[in-house]
Amino acid sequence: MLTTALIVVPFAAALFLWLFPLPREYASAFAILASLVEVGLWIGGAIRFDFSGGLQFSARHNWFSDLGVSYHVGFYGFSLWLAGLTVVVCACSIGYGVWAGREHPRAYFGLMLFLTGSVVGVFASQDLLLFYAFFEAMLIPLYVLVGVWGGPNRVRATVMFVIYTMVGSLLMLASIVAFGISQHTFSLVDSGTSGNNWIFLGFALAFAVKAPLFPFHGWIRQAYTEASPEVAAVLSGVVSKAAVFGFIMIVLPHFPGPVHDFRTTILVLAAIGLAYGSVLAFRQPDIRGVIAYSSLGQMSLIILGVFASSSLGIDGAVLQSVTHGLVSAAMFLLAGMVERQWGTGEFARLGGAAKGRPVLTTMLLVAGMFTLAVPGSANFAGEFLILAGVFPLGWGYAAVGAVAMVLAAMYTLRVLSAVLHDRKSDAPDVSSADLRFGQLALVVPLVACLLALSVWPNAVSGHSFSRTPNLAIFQYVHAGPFQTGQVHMAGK
Amino acid sequence: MMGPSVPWYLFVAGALFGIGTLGVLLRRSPLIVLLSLEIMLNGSNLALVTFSRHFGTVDGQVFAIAVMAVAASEVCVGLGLIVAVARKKLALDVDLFSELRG
Amino acid sequence: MIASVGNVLVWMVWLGAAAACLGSGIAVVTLTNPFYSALGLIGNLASLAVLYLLASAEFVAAAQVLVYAGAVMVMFLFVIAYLGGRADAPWAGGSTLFRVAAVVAGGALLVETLVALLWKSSRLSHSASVGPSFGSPAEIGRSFLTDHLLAFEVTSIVLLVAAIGGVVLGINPSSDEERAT
Amino acid sequence: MIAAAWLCLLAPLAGALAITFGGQRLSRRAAGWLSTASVFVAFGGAVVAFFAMVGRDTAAQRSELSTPFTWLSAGTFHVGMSILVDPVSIVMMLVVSGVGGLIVLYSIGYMEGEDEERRYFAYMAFFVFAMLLLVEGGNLLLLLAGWGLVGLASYLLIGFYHQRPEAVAAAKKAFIMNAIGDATMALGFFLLIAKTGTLSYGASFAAAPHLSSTTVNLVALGLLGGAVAKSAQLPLQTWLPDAMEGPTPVSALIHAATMVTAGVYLIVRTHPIFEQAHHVEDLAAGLGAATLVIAGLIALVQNDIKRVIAYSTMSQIGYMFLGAGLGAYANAMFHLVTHAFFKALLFLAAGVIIHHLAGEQDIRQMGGLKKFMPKTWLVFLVGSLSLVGVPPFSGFWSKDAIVATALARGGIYGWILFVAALFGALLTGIYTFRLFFRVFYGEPSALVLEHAGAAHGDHGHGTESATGHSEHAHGEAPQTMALPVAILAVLSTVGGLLQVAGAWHPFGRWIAQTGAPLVEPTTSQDWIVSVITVAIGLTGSWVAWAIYRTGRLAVPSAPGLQRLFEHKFYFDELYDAVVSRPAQLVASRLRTDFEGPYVEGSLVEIGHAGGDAGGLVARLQTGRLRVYAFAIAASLVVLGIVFLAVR
Amino acid sequence: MIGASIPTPHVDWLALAPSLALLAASGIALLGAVLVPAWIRHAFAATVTGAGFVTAGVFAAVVDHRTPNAITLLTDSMSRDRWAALAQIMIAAVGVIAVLVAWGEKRRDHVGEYYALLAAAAGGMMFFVQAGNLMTLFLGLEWFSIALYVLTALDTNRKASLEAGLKYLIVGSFGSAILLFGSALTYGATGQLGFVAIGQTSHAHDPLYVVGLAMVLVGLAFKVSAAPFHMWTPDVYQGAPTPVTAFMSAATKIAAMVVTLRVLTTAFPEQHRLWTVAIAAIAIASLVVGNFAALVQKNVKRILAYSSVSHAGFMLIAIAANSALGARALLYYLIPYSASAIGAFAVVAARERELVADVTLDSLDGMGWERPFHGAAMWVFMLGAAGFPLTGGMLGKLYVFSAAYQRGWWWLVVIGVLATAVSLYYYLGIVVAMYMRPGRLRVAVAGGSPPSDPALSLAIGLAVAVTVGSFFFVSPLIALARHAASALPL
Repeated sequence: MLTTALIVVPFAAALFLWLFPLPREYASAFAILASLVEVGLWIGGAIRFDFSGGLQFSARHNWFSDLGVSYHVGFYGFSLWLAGLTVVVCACSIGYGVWAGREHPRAYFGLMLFLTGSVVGVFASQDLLLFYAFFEAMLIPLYVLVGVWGGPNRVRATVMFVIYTMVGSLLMLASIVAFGISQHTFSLVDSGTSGNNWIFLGFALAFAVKAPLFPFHGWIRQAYTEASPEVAAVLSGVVSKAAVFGFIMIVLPHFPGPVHDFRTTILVLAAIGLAYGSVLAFRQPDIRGVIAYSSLGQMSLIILGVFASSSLGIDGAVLQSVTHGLVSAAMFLLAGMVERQWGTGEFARLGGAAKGRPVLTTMLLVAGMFTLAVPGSANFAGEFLILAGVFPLGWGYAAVGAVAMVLAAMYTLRVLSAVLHDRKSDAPDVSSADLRFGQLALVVPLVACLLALSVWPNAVSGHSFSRTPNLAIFQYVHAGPFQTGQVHMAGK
Repeated sequence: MMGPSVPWYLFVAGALFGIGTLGVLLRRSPLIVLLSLEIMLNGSNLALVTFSRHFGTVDGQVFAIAVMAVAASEVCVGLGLIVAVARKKLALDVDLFSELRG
Repeated sequence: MIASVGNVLVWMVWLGAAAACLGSGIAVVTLTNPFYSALGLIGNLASLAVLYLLASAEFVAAAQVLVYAGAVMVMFLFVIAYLGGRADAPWAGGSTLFRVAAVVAGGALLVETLVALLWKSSRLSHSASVGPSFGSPAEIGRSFLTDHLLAFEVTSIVLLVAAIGGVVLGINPSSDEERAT
Repeated sequence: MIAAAWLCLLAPLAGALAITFGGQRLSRRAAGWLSTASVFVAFGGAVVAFFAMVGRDTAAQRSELSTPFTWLSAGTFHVGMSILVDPVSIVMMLVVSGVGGLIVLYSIGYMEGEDEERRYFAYMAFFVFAMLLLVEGGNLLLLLAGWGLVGLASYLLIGFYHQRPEAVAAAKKAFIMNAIGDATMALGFFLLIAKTGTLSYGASFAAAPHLSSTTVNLVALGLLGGAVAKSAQLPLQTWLPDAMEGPTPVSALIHAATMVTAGVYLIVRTHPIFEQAHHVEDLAAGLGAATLVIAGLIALVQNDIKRVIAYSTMSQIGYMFLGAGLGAYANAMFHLVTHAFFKALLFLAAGVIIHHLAGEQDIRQMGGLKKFMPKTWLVFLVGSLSLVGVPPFSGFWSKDAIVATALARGGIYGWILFVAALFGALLTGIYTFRLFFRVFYGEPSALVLEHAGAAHGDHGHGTESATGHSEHAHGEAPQTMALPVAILAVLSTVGGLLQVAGAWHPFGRWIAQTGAPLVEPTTSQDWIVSVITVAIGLTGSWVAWAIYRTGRLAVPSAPGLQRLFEHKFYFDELYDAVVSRPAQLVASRLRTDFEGPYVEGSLVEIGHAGGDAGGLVARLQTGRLRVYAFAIAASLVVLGIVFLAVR
Repeated sequence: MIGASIPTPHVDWLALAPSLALLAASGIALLGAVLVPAWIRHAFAATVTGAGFVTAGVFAAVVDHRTPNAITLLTDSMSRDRWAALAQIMIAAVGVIAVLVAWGEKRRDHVGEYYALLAAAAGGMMFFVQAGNLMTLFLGLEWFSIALYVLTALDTNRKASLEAGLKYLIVGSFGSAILLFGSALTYGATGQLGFVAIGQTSHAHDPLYVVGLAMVLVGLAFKVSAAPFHMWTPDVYQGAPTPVTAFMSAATKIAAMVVTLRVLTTAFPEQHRLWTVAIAAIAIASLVVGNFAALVQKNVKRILAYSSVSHAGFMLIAIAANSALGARALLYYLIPYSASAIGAFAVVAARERELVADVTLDSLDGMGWERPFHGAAMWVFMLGAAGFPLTGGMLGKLYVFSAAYQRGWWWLVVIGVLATAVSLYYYLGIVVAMYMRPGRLRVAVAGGSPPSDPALSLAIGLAVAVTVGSFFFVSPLIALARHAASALPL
């Protein structure tokens, strides 16, 4: 019931907004209210959630039985966290939309709520087809949100983004069909395992594009820089996590053989992506370019953890998903605020923002430190777990991760000093307004979540997967980090 | 059966169908294209009648008669169209009807 | 003996009709003047009627002459006459490549049809023996009213629809310019 | 004891948060006092914990681990949010909170009138918290957390004057260098987790002897990487001199007294691992020796008062590394403590001078200050003597012990280290007193004279801050600045008496509860070394006196060496050429030559190809009816032939 | 006397009722064209036709309800089964929407004839889907085809309409001639006209039979506008009056698809190795041609026409599966497809009336914001056509692919998936045109705000409801389809 409510509330709110001609103020207020209700629902759920149990808050209704498809939703620990990430980031993004005063408010807020609902739906799905439906449904609002409210090259960006990700997810549809038909059910709970490499690759490709994984990341720079900041925040913070969910929920438990066969390939791609994203982030000319490529690196890192085949890696991946989602959203929103004030996000025309703006400076610094995963932060905890988890599979991955830590410091500090410090000669003169309360209210929740998680990252990492074997969605979660996977050094 | 056996008839039927096809493919006057279509239908009719005779059932003949009616209908509409086209003072050349394309 | 004489006669008539049929068909397709083409088609229809007769389809033959050669072709000729010289159209057109391709395709279709019809046709050489009433109007009528009642009725509907269509297309459209004139 | 330790840890954090959230509602002065108070509360906690610990009997009882909750876990891997209070950490806590408190107090006066004082004091309190987390952290991961957070605080404080590009660049450099260290440490930890499954001190130290030598060497190497980066030892030393762009109290606290010595603490803390990795230990000692010599050489030619002291810091930490690497943990820690006293003193005294001269740091602009700042002259002298190792000042006791340990190690390597340490002592004498004489003696420069009266003139043109110290008190320094300096001077003078080589070893025994020394010099070695060291130090001082005070000796002319030293042995240029430039080049080339044309370009190309295909198909749609019929006929032919053939 | 000697066959009037209802409506509308005063003529004809569609749909539903088992009537002339009944219901629904779309058309002449022909065409389709032998098949085909030829050319004062009509007529007659010759060959090979009887005759590997199959296949593929027999489609869809196109795109597809599967499975079951592969090849060709050609189009009706070609490809995949699941997939697919096709053309019609010009991508500029309802509806239709979730289009594709995979043809699934990916570009291109190009020169809206057209809006609303509803209520629809498919020998 709760899960269904979490999914339905935003959809219903979106429909309401589209159907009834509310004036801007009421539409904005209604959208914020709906997103806060969503957050409240989630908190209520998280309080009642039994983290040592298996699937909870589940609801199951037959949808169409001849193919074995049902409306089956529910949460595991890790998916509950991802859903929590979603509602928080979406609420902040909707708030940003209110603040920024988007045109066509009813359409805009309706789409944002629609997006929220579909992402939550993805994380709650326990049926392959339902998953696919929500997975695709995410694209519908994103398409418009990027295409209508984006920057000058938005149409190109949105077409590139949607078609590229759709190619991936359509191949996944082929895989879903193949898997479901051969299993005689589309239920993720009831279906068994498959050893078919092609089916696996269909899924893997879809998630690789969505995540993105090197070299399937061609869409990110355009999408992340052309989308309006709050949409980019949702896109990089939340939507990309659907791929993580897919890997954990679908690929790992149902394709043990292919996962084993392709593990090295994926790990190598992820490691390349991590290094590549970090290196490219280092030379981007604008804030959002940096965040985009840093997201590529971070998502690669998460994939590294997912495929580390150890509970260290996978718990770390969930933790990192949550923290990266929060920090990337915070960074995008801050970037948006900077861009609105200066009219540009290009480093060549920014600088000196720290003077007279202690609040902005503090927020950027804090978010920046989470971005570069300063030791002690929740992001660091996730990164550490992932790399420690993947280490037994080859020290090379961890070494790349270590290099990426340094690169992360380099590119993040470059952003910070380019925005806050080095004042360029041709930077436009802007009013020296600091962040106001309204803006703070958008970013502070994200940062507060990050700080709280830094104090207690175990809230996520230790409460993602049930340790009870018969409730665990895959076996090695229970097996601990060292019993699985032969320790072999890469290069041996 | 007196005279030529079924295959002889079928040869003619097939040849008529082919000739009609060539007419449709090659001629530019819509009138002649319509006539070629009639030849194709007639080829079919001949085949139907022949097979009807071969099997000793009248189904084929009944079919042939129905086809005649259909052919008449097509001609009726076709000629109506051609007249309408002509009244628009458009050239009667199917190759020139290529405004809709791409 | 008589049968064989009759047979020869039938053969000769058949061959003549078949030749006329094919010849007139070719004439329809090749002649430039639609009027002659239409006349060719009348010849074609008539010679086909002969073949129908020889294939024991008297009623079909009669219908052919009456309906087809009579009614339909008159309509054709009428339209051609109405259009006058504008009915003339160039023989063929388009690129040489297209013409060659069209001929090849048409020819191939012809060959293929003939192959389908005549290959292993030995089993077609022995036709069923039929009674004298086979193909008679009575039998056709009976069939129309029993087995093919539906087809019969639908045929009339098709004609009706075509008639409506012909009227709709043939009527002067009440466009402003024509009203003005 | 534990409660006091928690108080000690959390008080500065609370102070930092209070200042942050207080924002504009808090007056600048209140922020300073809040920060100071929070650090002194921490010191109080540390003192309480210390006496509680002293009250306990055995070493085991004196070490206590507190874990209120699990900080991070995955599978069977658990890391507690735990603090460890034991004899080593309590020493560090005392030093950090004590010296830290003094320096924060000093800052109230020093930072008077700064534009963003509140930010400064929040950062300072945050730093103390991070440093305390580092030393109190009850497992390796929390240590790493503190390790990173002090790096962050260091970054923030070095870049405090964010309008100065040099300051920002220096801050970035410091952070990135430290990030390298963090990364190598993390790598070591990954290996440790893979082999032992834990990062807790107890379990991993217990497992250390059972690990293969490769493993343990690699782990130790990773740790050493972190230590080297944090403590500005070769080869990751280049950030420390640049870090002097920060406010002087920051240099005193972070880049002299506490953070930079964390590497030594790390080695001492993880000594069970280092003890299994002899080669890495030797490497640590060797790096220390090399650093102390090279830093000393560079210090000879520096003209910035703070940079001279910074190089001296590097050099002194080199001594500590030498000692820690040799296994003389108590001696290393002892030097750490005394160094904290006298180096903080030197920095703060330098701060007073800079403050007085409105931000001027170039010693060539100074001279003859003794007349105008006698008290400062005195404390500076105390600090210098202590640094050079002249008895009875604290530096003497601690440095001698380390040099003696090198001798005691024996072997060729031990002798090399010993000689290096002695050479370093000579250099210390020279550069320390070169500075001393250049600043306090000779003819007063125009600048000094201008500020002599101190009542007039505007001082808004200093290099340290754009706004300057426009209304600083008359005389040498305000009370808040003078008091900490005085206390530190006293500590520098008497602090060495914690341990008297060959006679009185309370400190050594205290530290030995956590880590027993591997090498201990004999009493005779101690005494011989003391004599030699003091002699060499005094020789160095005499050389400085001869050159810079009396001019009896000419400044030795060796332009090649001079340039080498002035360019800091070309480390910056080397890293720039080998690491920085290639990395930037690779990044740029990847962006323009791979990402653009291939990764993104491929998508565009596919799109174009699709459009072209569409155009082709659409061109076939000629609009000619006969073509349509032809398509049907031709397809029928194909279909029929296939059917006939396959049938 | 003769009447006495011929035993009158029993006629199942209920089975014929849907067609007859529409014929009646057609006749009344035609009479109205003469008898009813001009000012009310349009409303009269439209109402009568709409009522005819509703009646036909009700009759079909009754047939569906009362015919659990398939029956053939009048010596195999026609079949009374749920397969046909469901198709008839769908055609009736399409017809109702088509009437609503046509309601606001400012047509001064041929009003009565227009609706009469619409009803007649639909009646022909309803007869066509019931056809039980080759003769009724041919006659049904001609019945609705001739009506459609006329409808296409109805705007005789518009050159494009005439051109489209002539092309449709000639190429259509060519196709039906081929179908006819194929029927003759099949008859020659088996001596039977009834599908069931043909299927029961043993005639393996007879060249007559396989060529007959090829020709029948081509004739039917022409009607479903599958490539390479599709070339008339874009021209005709573009040239025909938009309400006619709307009707044609949905109804013809339903009728032709349903009949294709019926003919192939009942009359040619033994040759399934041949025709499944052939259908698969045609499906692939349709997917490739339809999708790629649509990429470069500017005229919206043309884009939709090519989209209809590509959808024919998807549906043919279901037919190629030759299974009960495939049959279900086909029927289900037709529902959202029809709704989104007719709905999209309805939106085009609305825009056309507003602009009095052809609707191109450029003239859609800003329409999404100016006409929010139409824009949103078009959005839904495009999503439905592209197979996005929350529209039945997604589940239709799922069923089609499932059927192909169950058949073992995973490659067909992959091609289908890739084709869908290509199709996104132009479906989303329409959305781009509607919403995402501010600042361009807008086509002047003739006469300010558009004339209020509640009928058209109702039509669009119905289409949206079906497109979206078929996603949520897939289970009952599939149950219907399952029952319908049980009538075929699968």
